[in-house]
Amino acid sequence: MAILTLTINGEQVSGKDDESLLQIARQHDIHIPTLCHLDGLSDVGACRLCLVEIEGQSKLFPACTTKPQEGMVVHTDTERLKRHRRTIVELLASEGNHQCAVCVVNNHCELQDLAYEVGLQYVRFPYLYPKKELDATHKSFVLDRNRCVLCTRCVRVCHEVEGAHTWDIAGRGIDCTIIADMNQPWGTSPSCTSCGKCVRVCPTGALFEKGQTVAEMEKQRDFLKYIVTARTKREWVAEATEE
Amino acid sequence: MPLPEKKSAAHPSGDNRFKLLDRAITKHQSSGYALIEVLHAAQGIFGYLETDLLIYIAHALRLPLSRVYGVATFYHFFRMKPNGKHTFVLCTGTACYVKGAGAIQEKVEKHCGVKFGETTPDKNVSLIAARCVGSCGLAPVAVLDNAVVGKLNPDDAVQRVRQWEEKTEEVPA
Amino acid sequence: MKPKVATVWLGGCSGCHMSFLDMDERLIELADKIELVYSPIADVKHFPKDVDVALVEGAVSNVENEEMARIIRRSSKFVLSFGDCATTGNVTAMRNQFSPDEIMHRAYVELADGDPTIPSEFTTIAKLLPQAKPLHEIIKVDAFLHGCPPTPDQIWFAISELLAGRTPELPNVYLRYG
Amino acid sequence: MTLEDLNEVAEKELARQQALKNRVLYCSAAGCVSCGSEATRDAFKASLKEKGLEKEIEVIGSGCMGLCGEGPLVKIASDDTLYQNVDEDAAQKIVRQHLLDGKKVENNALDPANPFFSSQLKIVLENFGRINAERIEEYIAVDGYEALAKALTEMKPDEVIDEIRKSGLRGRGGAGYPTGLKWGIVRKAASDQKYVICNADEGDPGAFMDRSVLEGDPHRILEGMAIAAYAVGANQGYIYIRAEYPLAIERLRLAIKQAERLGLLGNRIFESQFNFRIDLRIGAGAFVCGEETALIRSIEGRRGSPKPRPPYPSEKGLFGAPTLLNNVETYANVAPIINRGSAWFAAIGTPKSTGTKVFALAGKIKNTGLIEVPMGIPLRTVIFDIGGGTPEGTEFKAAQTGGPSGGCIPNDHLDLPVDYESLATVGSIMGSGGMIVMDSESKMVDVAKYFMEFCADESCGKCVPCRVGTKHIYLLLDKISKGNATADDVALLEELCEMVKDTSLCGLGQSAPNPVLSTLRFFRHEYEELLKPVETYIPSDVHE
Repeated sequence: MAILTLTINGEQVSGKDDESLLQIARQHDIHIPTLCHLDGLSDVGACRLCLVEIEGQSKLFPACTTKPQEGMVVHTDTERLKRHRRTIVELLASEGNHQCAVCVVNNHCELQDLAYEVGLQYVRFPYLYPKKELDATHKSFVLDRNRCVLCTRCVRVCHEVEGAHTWDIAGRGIDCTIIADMNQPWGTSPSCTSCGKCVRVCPTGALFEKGQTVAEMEKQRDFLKYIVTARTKREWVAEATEE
Repeated sequence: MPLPEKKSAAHPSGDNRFKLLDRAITKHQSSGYALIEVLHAAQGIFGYLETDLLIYIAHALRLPLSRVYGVATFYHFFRMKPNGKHTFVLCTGTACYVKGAGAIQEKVEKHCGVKFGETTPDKNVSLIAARCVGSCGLAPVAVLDNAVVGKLNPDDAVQRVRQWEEKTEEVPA
Repeated sequence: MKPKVATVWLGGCSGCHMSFLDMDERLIELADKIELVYSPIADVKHFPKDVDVALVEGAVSNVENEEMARIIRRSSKFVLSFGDCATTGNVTAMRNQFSPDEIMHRAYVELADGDPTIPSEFTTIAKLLPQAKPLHEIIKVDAFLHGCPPTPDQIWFAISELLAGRTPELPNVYLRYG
Repeated sequence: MTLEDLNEVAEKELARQQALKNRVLYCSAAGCVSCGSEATRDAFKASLKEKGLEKEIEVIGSGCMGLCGEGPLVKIASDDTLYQNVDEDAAQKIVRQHLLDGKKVENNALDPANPFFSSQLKIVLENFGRINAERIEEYIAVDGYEALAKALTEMKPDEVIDEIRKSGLRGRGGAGYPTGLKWGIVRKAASDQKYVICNADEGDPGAFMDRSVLEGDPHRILEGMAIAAYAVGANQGYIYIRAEYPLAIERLRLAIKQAERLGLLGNRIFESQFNFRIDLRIGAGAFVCGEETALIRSIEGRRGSPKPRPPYPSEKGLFGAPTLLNNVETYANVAPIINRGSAWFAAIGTPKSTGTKVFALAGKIKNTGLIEVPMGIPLRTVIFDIGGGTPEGTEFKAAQTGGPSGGCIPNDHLDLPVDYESLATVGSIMGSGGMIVMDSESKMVDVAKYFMEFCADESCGKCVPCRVGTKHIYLLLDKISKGNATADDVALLEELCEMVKDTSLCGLGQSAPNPVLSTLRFFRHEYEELLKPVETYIPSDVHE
């Protein structure tokens, strides 16, 4: 592991060579918007919101999966990036059925926050109004696919942290959808442990607890870093293995 | 999970096709990496991939159910429903498009009353759109019950489908 | 001459208009500054010509809404999408997952208290469009006022800006969906 | 197997062929098979048997002979006469007149001076119409596996890579990355396990070059892969091939078995320390699996969703090991380069784009089929001399190269040389080799819409710009084509195209807007003709 020096938005910063540009930027209070990224989960580079410009490269790179290099000059908030980010949020808004007014996470929603951050006045593309199914068969939770942005955080937390791999993506392209096991009602899932991690990591109101009404649900996502830290450092077995 | 562990070379149902499937699975050392190969084999043996079959495969390869379902629905080649008795595979590649595959599609759909990607209600004819069958020199091309037919025109296409319909009528089920 | 202002209620719940009325005493100030030439709260039969500013609440949900939207566009110098339904379709567009027939059946047959019949589109109610759309998918819109409903402060700000001759590029404090 | 053994196989086969009076090679590629070339074969065999010549004249299937629109094609080996439209009657006639009396059947014979043949240069397709694709002996008889023997017995891996680098060979899958450079990176990657993959997931609609190569000369690919594996230090190869190509799959399976039997695949090949095996992996209908990271995931039995690069497959590819990925045509060029030397290869084509390129000519063109031309040849020569131009009564409008990732090239640019850089200057790409000709009947907005529907349907759905952006590009094009759009929509379309190009995760999304951007560039008037004015405020005095 080596410490590297690079420039982000004109500011000299340093970071480790195994960290991502996103981690390094955040350590230096440089904000880069994200959606599919969540501390504690693997990165997939899917939402494209954290794209940054690197001098000398014509392509854009996702900050979450790009490693630093000595002397790298990075820009995170150029006009080009801002324009693209706004379009990404527009595309996401047009893709689902998002009615903030009646959503359980209204005012606590990452998609809504992104819309404010990019200054989304209106969506220039026609809303697609897809016919998506709501699954309320689980005793404690609900999956409303209308509000899903396909960030796959639920899929990853279930596989990587809980180890159940109840969720996955079925279909492809615009028809992609989150499924439980054999695309069966969540309540009948043989693999689900009902741990609720997926609900907590979901950035929108697609996964929520039963019994919550409009704007009531605030999601606590801090738990993830404790579990992940404990696991990677093997804290819970430390005493047993020290002997 | 209320599902039986996979037993070698014998399915509780006594269905011998599972023996064939087991052979394909063993050939790949029951490795999850071979999922797509095994799905190919399963579709070849059973004709299509129904949920129970996918569960069987998931257990045999020790893969999460949703992973198997996700892979099976990602690839266009895999079918979750059986095809009709006859298949009309229309090539929708660029050469065929330029040479009028669209008109064939329209006419055949109108004749059959179903769209490409669907099967007629009597389960006689499945209309399937293929990406490109690679016989661009003969565009527009269709594969009718596994026989490639080139330089097709809309009327001929409908005529071919009609022949299938007549044959069904001759032999009442 | 005072600027001519119209407010219109298309496929919405009238909540945005309620919020408009919630401007309370500021309405008196507003009455001095504008001429309200058309509104659900004024008894005017036809949308007038040469309107300076039109505030349009609601999504475009039926043929009458669509016709009205086009009249508004032709006759107004400035069209403002007024609230979330006009801007995004919002709750009005939640019906878009179903066909108009399914919706009519649900509303007038399944949920009927008395006589379960679907009213004729020629007599009592306008025919539904296949989908309810935000206003800007039907006509060109000049600015947007968000919220379900927009707060009286937002509305006041937007109108004040317009009266001052500025396009209300709403600052982010006023950008809120839901 | 030693070099001597190899020569012995070759000599034996040549002697066998010498003993024959003649050879009738019928085209056994999918195009001709679907025109009935198997019935033609049977007619030949029956007719020869009738004349008692079945032992002296053999009838064998060979690779694609080019003019796929005029099949079945048949070649007579003794004088290289190529016959077109050979139905059963024609077959009998050829036996009577040509094989017995030595007189050509003029009705069906093709003129070798025809520019369709004379403007071509064949390296990749050189064995087509020469050998039986189903017999390894025939491949060996035309110097097959000699390059592998040479590499293993006379050259160090670095020397092989150097030879490829000096030849100037670039990836034939479309992007044109220098092959030698790629091999060098995989060679340098430190790992006990490395893989070599052949990308035969030819997904561009309107392209059938790779299929033809695999059907017509499968050993060429196995040999190219083995040489590559030796050079980079891999011992396992995979060929990822589309399920839509059953004949090519069958031929490859057979070829692998034959090569294993002769010890040309397996352990200690040519008594060296080099071990190499090849397995097939059958695709399942996903265009995106042509993208290398998606292809690798698919071989691993997963959904074919691409991963961000870096890390590149050359560092971390299949099962996490360094992996070399090349396309079919790239591997097909390897053996000739090793056999004949990099200088020979580099002298063909242009300085930056060396060698030849195989194209599949299709669409509104007289001669549809498979061709191979030296790089740098003007597009006009390809379309009008080789292709014979558009059919009578229609006018050439555009040539589409690069499939859904490419662009439409108009008449004004037909003098452009066919090389990687020149095609890029007009917003298209070399692509894998599909070339579709459009005439005055083709509406360019509809063409763009066709490709966009394809891309939207083939998007894996992982990243937002491609998943949702391609859908909206399609919807905008649909709106334009139906006459419902305004100039604002075209501006939005252009902005969205730039955005999808800039932000998509993989090559599919990044290149998906190309057909739209290139038609907007050269055929903007066709878009503008369809627009309607924006409805806006009309003052009442104008109203009245």
